Amino acid sequence: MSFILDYYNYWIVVFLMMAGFYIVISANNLVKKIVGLNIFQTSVFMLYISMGKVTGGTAPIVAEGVTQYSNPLPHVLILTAIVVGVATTAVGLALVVRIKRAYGTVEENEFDNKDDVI
Amino acid sequence: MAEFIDLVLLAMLAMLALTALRIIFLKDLFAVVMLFGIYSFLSALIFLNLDAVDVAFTEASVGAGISTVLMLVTLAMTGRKEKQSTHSSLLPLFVVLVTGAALIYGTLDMPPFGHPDNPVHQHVAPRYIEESPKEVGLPNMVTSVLASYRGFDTLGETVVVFSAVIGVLSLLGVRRKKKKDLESGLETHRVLHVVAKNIIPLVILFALYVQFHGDFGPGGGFQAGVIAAAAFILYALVLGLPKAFAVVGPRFLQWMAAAGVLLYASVGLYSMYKGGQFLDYNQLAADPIAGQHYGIIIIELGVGITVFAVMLNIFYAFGSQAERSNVQ
Amino acid sequence: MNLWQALEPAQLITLSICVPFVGALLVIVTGKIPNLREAVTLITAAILFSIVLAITDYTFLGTTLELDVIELFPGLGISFNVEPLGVLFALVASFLWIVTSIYAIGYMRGHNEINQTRFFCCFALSISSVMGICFSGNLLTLFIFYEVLTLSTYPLVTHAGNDAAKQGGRVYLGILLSTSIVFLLFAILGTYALTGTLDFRAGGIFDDSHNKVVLSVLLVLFCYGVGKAAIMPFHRWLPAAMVAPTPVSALLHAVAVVKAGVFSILKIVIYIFGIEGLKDLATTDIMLYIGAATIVLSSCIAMSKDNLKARLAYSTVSQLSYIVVGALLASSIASAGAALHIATHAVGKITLFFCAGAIMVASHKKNISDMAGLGRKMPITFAAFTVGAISIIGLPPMAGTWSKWYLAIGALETDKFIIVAVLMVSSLLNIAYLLPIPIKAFFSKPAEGAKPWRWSQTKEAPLPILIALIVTSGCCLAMFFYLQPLVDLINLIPGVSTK
Amino acid sequence: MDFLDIVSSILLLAGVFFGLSGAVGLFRFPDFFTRIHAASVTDSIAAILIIGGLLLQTSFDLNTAKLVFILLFLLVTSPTASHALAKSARHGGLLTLAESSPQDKQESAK
Amino acid sequence: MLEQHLAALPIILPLIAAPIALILGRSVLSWGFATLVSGLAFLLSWQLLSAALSEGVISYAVGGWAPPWGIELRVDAANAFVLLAVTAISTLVLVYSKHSIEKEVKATNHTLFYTAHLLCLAGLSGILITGDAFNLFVFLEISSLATYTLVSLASDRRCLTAAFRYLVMGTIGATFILIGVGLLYMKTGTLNMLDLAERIDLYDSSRTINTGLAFIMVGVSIKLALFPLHMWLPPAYTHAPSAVSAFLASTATKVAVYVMIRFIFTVFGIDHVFVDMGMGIILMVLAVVAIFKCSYMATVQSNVKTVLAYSSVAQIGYMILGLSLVSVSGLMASMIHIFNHALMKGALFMAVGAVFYRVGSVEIKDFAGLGRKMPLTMAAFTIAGLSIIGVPLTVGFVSKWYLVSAALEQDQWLVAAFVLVGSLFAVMYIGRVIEAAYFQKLPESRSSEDIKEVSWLMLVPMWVLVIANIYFGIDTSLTTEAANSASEWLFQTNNMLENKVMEGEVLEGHAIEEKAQEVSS
Repeated sequence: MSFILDYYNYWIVVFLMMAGFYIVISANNLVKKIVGLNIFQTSVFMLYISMGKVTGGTAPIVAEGVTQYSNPLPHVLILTAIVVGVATTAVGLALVVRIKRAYGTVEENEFDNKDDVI
Repeated sequence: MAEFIDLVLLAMLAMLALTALRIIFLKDLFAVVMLFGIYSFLSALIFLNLDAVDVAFTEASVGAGISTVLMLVTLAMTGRKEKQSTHSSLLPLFVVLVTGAALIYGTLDMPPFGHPDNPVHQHVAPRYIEESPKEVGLPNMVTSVLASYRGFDTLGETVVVFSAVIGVLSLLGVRRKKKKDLESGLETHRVLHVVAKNIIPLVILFALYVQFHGDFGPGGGFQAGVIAAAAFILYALVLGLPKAFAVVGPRFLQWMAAAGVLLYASVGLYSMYKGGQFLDYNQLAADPIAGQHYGIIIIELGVGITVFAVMLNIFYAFGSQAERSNVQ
Repeated sequence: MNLWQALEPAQLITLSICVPFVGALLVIVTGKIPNLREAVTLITAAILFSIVLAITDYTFLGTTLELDVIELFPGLGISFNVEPLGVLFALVASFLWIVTSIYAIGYMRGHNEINQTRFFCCFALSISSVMGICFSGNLLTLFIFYEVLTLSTYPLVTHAGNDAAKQGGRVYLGILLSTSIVFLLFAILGTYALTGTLDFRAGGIFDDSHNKVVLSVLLVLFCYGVGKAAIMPFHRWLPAAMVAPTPVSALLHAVAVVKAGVFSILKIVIYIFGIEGLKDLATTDIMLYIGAATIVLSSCIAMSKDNLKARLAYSTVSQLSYIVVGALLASSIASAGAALHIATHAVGKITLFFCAGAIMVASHKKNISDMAGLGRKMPITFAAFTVGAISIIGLPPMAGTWSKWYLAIGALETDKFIIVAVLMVSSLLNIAYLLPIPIKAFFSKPAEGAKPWRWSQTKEAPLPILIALIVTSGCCLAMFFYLQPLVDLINLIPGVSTK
Repeated sequence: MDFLDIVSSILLLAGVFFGLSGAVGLFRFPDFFTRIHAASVTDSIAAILIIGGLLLQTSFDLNTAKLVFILLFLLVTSPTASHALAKSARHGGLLTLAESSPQDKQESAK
Repeated sequence: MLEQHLAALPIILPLIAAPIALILGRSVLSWGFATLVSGLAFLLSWQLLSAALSEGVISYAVGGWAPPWGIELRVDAANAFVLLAVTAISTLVLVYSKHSIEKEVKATNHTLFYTAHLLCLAGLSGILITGDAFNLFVFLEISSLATYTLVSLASDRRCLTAAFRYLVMGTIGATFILIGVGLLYMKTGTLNMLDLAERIDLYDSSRTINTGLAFIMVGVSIKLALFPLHMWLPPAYTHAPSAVSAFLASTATKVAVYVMIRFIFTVFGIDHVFVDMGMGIILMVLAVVAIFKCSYMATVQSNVKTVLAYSSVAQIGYMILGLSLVSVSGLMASMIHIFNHALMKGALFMAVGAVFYRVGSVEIKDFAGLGRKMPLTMAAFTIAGLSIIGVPLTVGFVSKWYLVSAALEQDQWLVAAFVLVGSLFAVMYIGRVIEAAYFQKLPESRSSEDIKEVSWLMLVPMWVLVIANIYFGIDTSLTTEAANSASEWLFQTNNMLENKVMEGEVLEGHAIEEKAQEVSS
């Protein structure tokens, strides 16, 4: 039981990651791919935040009478990673818009057929 | 009490899992994007639950805010239905299963969740928790670590945002419409106009609060930039892009984005000039703590400026592409 | 010869490589004025020959000429070291370059070839790299110049620029580069890994401590790695290269390139494995019999070819294996025969190619069956052809006699009677495919329908061609009587002697 | 304190009830306009009740002020949003259930 | 001042220059500025390399916070060497791109092009120099975002799909690295690479660490286009503007190879990676397959840029092969090839870009007869092509020599043979282009077009690389020395780490490194 209590949220996070990853590699629509990428990354963020948690701790802001703080380092890392994620999303979506304009479609198998492969 | 919190976490994780599963099978992209917004909000709640207040704040404003808005604008241009995929989904499934199995294998040896004796809480972090209020002088340890100990990462993060705007501008550019487009903006919505005009100043005020209160509570340059950008995005949505351009033009925003990065970097250069290492805020004033304070305020301002300019400019770029006829 | 005494002896090596190189550059510069360009070629060739003669002098005097140019890898670089075998090859190549240049002038003009500047330039470059091979002081240097030779002759092979030429060029480059990269470089690196040195040393660099099985494998790799030696089954490039203009076939594919191949094998056998060391290796005999088989098989193929140049090409394949066999017999006298064969076969075969080119220029005939009766129109050409053919066959009073003699003695000495038999059979085959050509030309009448449209106007080829022909056929004859200097040179090679 | 806790709990529970009912309505109602109605119930009454409940949990410090601000903000924005949505739908040509023809009803029922 | 900040300046300089280039606005101005900055970065990295060769290792604590609390920049012979190649190529490509992008990138985007180039340079320098695993991820993303932008700037619409595919694959790769770093952090509590290395050894066969290793390896493999994760690379390099192809092909994947080397040797330790996890044989097999499969693919393409792109994947196979031999000489062969391949591929892509500039297309059939029309360009292509083949007196031969020697040193005769056979394919794919250029006539339809040699601004950088190809093929002392001390350094650090664990002693901070330095000096 303690085994499950120790790890259950990591397992769910792994499941979420894989759901996102699956959307990225299986989706045919480019917008959905981007959504998948975001889900994938957000789940990784959850992995980091989970490891920073201390049971019984509080947010790492100095407060009176609190001795146990959660680890601030993962929070910092993930703040950076979120920004990186949104930057990638913006560029990806801009590409999608251009692809739509150039090919008239954003379905991967459709524009693949419009040019020679490569 | 501990059991209760676990249940809340578990419930939220379960909802997340359901959302993710639903996204996999949905073909209506509009619904997919909305579900993604929900997913983002839920994860922000989880972050909150796990004591990561700053992260939750950011995730809510970015994931559920900016990302979702950008996706919706894109959808307006690309159509909202996903077509049936022709290729087999067995290979992706296989790849995902293998990856997932590897990760599960990895979890079996992990330090238990939430245990205070875990290596992450033992090695580097204690210094941040115990010393940073003395060394940096800020109550919010996340801000201390973000802006000072790992200031170089944050500079990198700002540059990433800057790269994003370079990418979006080179791909889309900001088109100025010559003749005044009747359809631009929501001209006929009188109520919306009045409310928006009254709310926007409040939002900007809030952004400034977040910007400068980041040292003491959750918040900081990044969140503030996003909120301020949201205010202008609201303005652009309600009154139309041309009017928004009249307030802050895209060209000016480019300069602002560059200026923010330069402001950040100049703090580093100044500390080098003073004889310290790059981004060594201790050199900025006679008293190291004061130096840290000045440094953090300035670099947070740099981050805020860049993020605001970049987010707004990206929205401009997308917004000026959208053909209104597609917007439902 | 005294011309070069002012110089440091070792600098002669540099000169021997640089002179043709500079010649090549001058050819490009003077490309617009054909007369000047060809004068440059001739003068360069003459200077080169005089340099090689000077080097020969030093060799007889016993002066060691060594030169380290640059260190490519720690302790290993481009370095030169003059030894008698290289001198012999350099003498042959540089002398025949003069003759070929004279010939080429007549041929290229008579044939109205395109891109003559590129032709003469690449020609000079290949001679430059042949000199590098001759005087190379270690395997790395040998390999480098070997590759440069391949690349600088590629434009000559594809000279015509038509599909056949490109196809030929592809086969040429394909086989030579592949074998050299895959087998030769591999063998060189293997040698380096085993011994830590690549220098050519008298008696070889391997000793008893090295695994014999590995050495056997290395021997095979070396033999096939030197694709230019045209041991079957890697001989296809040589017939393919016959698409090139005849002077190229004559000098490069009868003398310089192919001889660079067998020379490399001879050098590797003598200075890397050592003649003694070779005796213990399991694969020596295998390669020996493959060489013997090449001799016989390619002679048979030669017989079936009607195209004169193709027949000569297969004849070359066969003759090259004489040298390989001589090297692998692992006896000092057979090695001497092999070394000598480099020289004697060169003059013989170049004569034959010159004749083929002369026939082509004069009568535009390529096939042997069309040559009936041509001997009366071109007596000098076919007389020279006869001389060359006899030399190749190995009958007195022509040069080829001696080399075959030493080879046969070597084979007898080592009790390899099969090889003796192969040599004899091969001579018979040579007679069968070479002698009918002049006989037919002199004694048959052309069939009426086969007469070309300008039969009555057909006459001897232009004068430069004839001069070249006469010189080389004269050499065939002269070398039978005045062989001693060459034999003396060969006897200077460590471990090799004619006695 | 106990009394405040109880009141606050009642308010929170009521808020949750309205939130849930709004969600059910969003799913079960037949057309766009009725669904908007259900959604705005969540936005307005549920939000007021929950924030009211939370207000009673604070001890009149900075957090109270924050909650009040949030409440005010919501009270202004959510009706505006509902209004804008409905108006846009109307302008876009969407009909209410009563106005649309029987065929449309059948189709929408599918 | 300069001495003190030498380690940080190669990152900071282009990082600050990028926004300034954007502000400058005019494309000529930003071009001149970007070139100047890149040239300065090159000079700095030259200084850095000589400093690293004489002093061993240079550590720089950003913000004055000692590692592992702050972010550390660490320069040793290995990354200074790669940095030198990156900055050199960047400078040359910038000079070259002035004219090259005129035909390939919209005029309004030129300033953005130079800005993105500088960002990419800053990102790559950051990846190389940083000593912090998470900071590496940040710089990886800077360079990646700039790269996606650069690829998508071309005028052909296919560049968009190529860039998108690259973006998706690249982001997956980066996220894998993020997962891997997270797992390591979870187990060790630190992000500083040296500190990580010390703590990882405390958990010798931890599943979490092993999974982290696997994820980092896969993530980096995507970034460096290791077969079979290379699918993004050929389209990206084919459809990107030529200047970008030249820059990326000779820097981006090399930097990723270095990242892999760094993680293996200075974080996980070779015993862990190669002995316990058996990664060596996996890498070796993948590398050999990459060499064969992608070299073969290169021979059947009709677009010369695609040919070169597949060739790049194959050449990466050589680098990984050298690494998988687990010896000083094998690693040295990899390091040398990283440098040399940058020289060759840079020159080749520049030559192809010059052809595109004049002809407007780079199919093999379009090369017909160019040997006469563009003699200097085609001569450059030929020499660089010979270098790829590995002809003596070029850098390609040097690489091949060291690689095969290293394989033979380990008695891997089969691997050595594979390397040599693999290079035969290069004969084929380079030969096809050269044959078309020199031995085919200009097609009739083209004879009226005005095809002539490109401007000196494009020729000079191309020929600088060509001459470097020959110079470093003859005088190998610089590359050999740098690569040798780099690989020896990596091995020494690694050995020190492992010895320490055997003795069971845990050194704080950088004591271990000082010890390694004592041994090396």
